[in-house]
Amino acid sequence: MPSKKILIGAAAALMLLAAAYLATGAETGLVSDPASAAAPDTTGCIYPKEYMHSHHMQVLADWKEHAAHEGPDAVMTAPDGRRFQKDLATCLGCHSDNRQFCFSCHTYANVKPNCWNCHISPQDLP
Amino acid sequence: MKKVFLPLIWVALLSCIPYVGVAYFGMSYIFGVVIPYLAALLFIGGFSWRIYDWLSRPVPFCITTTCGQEKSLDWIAHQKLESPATKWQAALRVMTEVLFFRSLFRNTKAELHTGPQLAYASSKWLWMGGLAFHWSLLVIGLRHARFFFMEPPLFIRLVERTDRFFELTLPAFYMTDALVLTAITFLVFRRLRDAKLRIISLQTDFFPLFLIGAIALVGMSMRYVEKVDVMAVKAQMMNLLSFSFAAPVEIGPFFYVHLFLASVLAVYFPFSKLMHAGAIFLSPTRNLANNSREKRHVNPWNKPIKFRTYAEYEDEYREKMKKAGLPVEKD
Amino acid sequence: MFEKALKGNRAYWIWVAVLVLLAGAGVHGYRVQGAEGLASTGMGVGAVWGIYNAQLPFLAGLAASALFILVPERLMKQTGLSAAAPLSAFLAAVASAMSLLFLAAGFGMPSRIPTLFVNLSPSAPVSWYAPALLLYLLLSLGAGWSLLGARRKGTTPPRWLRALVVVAVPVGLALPVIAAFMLAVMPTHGLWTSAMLAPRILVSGLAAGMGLLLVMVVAMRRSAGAEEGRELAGRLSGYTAMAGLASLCFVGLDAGTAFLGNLPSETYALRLLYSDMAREALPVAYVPFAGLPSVLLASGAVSVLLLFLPAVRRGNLLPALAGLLIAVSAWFDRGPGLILAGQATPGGGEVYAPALPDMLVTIGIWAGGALLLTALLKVTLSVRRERGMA
Amino acid sequence: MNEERRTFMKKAGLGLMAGFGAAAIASSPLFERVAASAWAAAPKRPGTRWGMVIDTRRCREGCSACVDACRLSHNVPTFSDPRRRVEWIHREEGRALLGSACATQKLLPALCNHCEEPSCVRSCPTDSIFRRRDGIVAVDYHRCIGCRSCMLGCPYGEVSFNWSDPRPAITEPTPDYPTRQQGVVEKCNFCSDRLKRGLQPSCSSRCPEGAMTFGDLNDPDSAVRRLLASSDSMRRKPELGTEPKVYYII
Repeated sequence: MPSKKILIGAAAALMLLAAAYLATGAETGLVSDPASAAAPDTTGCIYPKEYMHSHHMQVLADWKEHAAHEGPDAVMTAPDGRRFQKDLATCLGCHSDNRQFCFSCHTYANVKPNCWNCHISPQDLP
Repeated sequence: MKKVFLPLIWVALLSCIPYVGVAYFGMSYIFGVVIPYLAALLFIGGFSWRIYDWLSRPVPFCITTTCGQEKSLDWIAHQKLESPATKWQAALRVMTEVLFFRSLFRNTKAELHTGPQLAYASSKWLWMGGLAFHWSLLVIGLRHARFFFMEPPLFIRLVERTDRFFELTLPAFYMTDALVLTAITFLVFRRLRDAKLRIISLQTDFFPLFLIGAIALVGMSMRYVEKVDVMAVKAQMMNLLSFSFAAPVEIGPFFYVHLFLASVLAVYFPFSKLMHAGAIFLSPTRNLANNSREKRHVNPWNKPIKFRTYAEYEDEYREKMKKAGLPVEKD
Repeated sequence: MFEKALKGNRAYWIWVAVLVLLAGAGVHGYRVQGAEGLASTGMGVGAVWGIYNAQLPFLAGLAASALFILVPERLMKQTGLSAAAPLSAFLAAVASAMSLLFLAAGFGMPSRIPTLFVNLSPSAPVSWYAPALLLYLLLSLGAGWSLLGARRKGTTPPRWLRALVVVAVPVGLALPVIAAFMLAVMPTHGLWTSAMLAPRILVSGLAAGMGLLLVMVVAMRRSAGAEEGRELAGRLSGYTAMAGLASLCFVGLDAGTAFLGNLPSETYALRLLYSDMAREALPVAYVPFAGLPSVLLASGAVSVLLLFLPAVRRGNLLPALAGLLIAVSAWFDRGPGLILAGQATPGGGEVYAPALPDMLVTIGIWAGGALLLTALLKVTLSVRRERGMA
Repeated sequence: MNEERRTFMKKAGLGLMAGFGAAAIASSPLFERVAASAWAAAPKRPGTRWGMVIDTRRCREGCSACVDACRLSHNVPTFSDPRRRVEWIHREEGRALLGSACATQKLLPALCNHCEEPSCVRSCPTDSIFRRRDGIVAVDYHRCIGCRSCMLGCPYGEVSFNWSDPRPAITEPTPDYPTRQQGVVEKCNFCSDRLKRGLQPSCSSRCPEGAMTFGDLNDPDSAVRRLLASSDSMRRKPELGTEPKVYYII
């Protein structure tokens, strides 16, 4: 019986260690040099259109976390090697051309995100 | 254990069918249009047929189950809900059962303590688990209205807003998602944990639980993990609702798994114990008033009884009676 | 067992209806607060924490007080306390539940409450508070419920209850400590940066808890008509008196430190509470209550003295009244008095006083706590009656 | 104010000063000459460490350019009720700000000190207020639950809370920067949004007298370090050990 308990304890410890390793690993992986202060690359979106259709909220959730906590260090490297500053302004740099950009789909799908509680939406601008 | 694993394998197989069909064979038309329509047809037809069937069955006896004082003399307190005397009280009793699972609230559990001593403990776990499960399912169902309406009714929007009150994830986290998973896990393990319950549980008890669990899991994974394009989903659902047979646009296979499993559930529903959803309203032990002393409950299939009055008898035998010298009432 | 709380006479239901009505008023207040923001409350730049957080230290001590009944009863076989054990556990559960509600009521963004559990920040005492309260709520509710269940079934309480009480000891004792550290880490608030805070919260909570238990035991004895509680009531009066005395000593020690050391912000806060100064600092509507702190302190002190008199302790109603007064006095001393006066700074202008929404929410949460306690006491009483007849 | 209260306040003030005096003799002097050798000796974190030096001698009477610039560039709401006020930078009398050693009656700018050992960070239960790698104490407005522990924890009173919806109270919204919402705290972020774009903070860049110097405290050649080396400076409540990074030259 004690051997069983030891096994359980060892498994728990292993899981904790793994969790700690993963947690720290995730964090150290994010630290990178700040992107250049130049204007964002507007040749294309960070991910393909289809991916952004379904996953933009996850990208935004990730960005808002890193932008707030790392500031200038929050930089993402797109799959094709381009670098972007994680910031809502980077998105709006391209996408505010069409004022309906966020709203047309969100209205259709009845999704009401709370981004615009703080961020000033392109629709609110004169 | 066969009766646990077999339904599990069934559900796994059923989930694989649309995945393989859509991802490898491009059968999105079949799984996105044909099967949902068929399932809806079978569901509505089957449900109506079952209800019609039950409604047309006669109720030969007044068999209300009661656990309270029946309506009697004025100075004896009548328990209106436990022993309803009118149709309204009976309806109220049915509704408390439907909405609050009142009879489960009364569950007790026999415990054998050292002594030996037998004690009855109140046991409300099934009541809580059942309530959590059914109410979450209702809210989740209502929430899906956003796929079926351009703008869902205000009531549903309020429910949805309350459900995603807590900010946890993006897209917004729904409380009922967590609740339904917890409840379903509890309901499965409840049947597995206790030897007595394990014995009386059948494949048909586990299958719907696993099926609903799979639908919920796939639905949640579409929301939080393996995302699909919501716009295409909504377009497809609006299509279906406007009875259009247009081919669906590209949607991730998980959507078809979700839709197919829901269709399976819809088809399975009318022909299984899931029909308790309709049956609870029609159960004669609950929906009848306990008024057998007040009103005569006539068995509808009894042939009308032929009564023969003395007058008729005398009419027939008058002559013979007179001959025999018996007294007659009429001459 | 809970169904026993759903059966009662007319007086019971009127009482429940009143509590539900008050709780509803609280919900309304909370809606106003949610719509208009905390600007609708009396809080502001000068008083960052208001009457919600003011309830927390007292309730933490009250919750912890159950350990002083449960531990001797469960782990040391003090069977004389058995009748009080479920009551004290329920009192602790209600105090924890109310603490959670008060904590949540004070948040500007209640929708982000899950963040409190997801992003635990170990350096911040507040971060430990909600998990500890939640755990203690479950433990105390479980303990009370299983004790009562065993009583109803006429069996011995389950063995795991002892383990549960052992787990509850560190959690319960952590509550006043966390509540104290929540305040003590604020560097510029003299009244709060005291090492005495945790023991003071614990001891005053103990006095209040024992006082309220005394009230409950006496009330139940009257309505259940049983004589078994006489010895128990005597013991509880003794505990209340001792804890009350210790609490008063601590008040004196802290006040002595403040005045002998001439610590500016401590003396300011204490004078604000117990001298005429409050009359100027308070908003006009609250001026009549300026003397309340002194009255409560005095009534608590007198009650403690009374409970030391054997003649009083033999009585029925007077000990209960004294217990209640000690509880109210402890509530003010470790609640509003501590938090609200602690934030007042010399020359800081107007002193905090609750506005309508925070008043309503506070009343509503207290009513909700009373409702929960009423239901739990009703179950306890029904079980006692049932066993008494059997 | 009655007589009793006045004498009490006097006594209290004396007590406070006595405490300060003792502290000054014992360990931390009110004036600290921050020389290059002192920087080398002080334990510090590597990398950029933003700080600010405010030369109060150049601060002009009646000027509020820094406050106005901040309000404009960060959509800081203006509430008329002082109990609900929200400010990232405000002006306070020198004596109240820096203690009795500062003789000036002028209104000096006061902002978040972005402390090395911030007590607001230690009191935040959700890690929504934290010390960034570059020394800026930042708030994650997406995570703040509005418990206001940081406001009590901050000895300088530099954290504000949105007691009500700030949007109606913003007279001239700047679309480049978000507003905050009802129920979260907010405070000066050392213009980390502008730093990201290679710009100076709006308060220091708008100061007509150039009284506010911003720069990297870890860089011995930076303007802030040269300024600190050239004159004596003060910090707010240094005795609390929070190590503020906003220095005042008086």
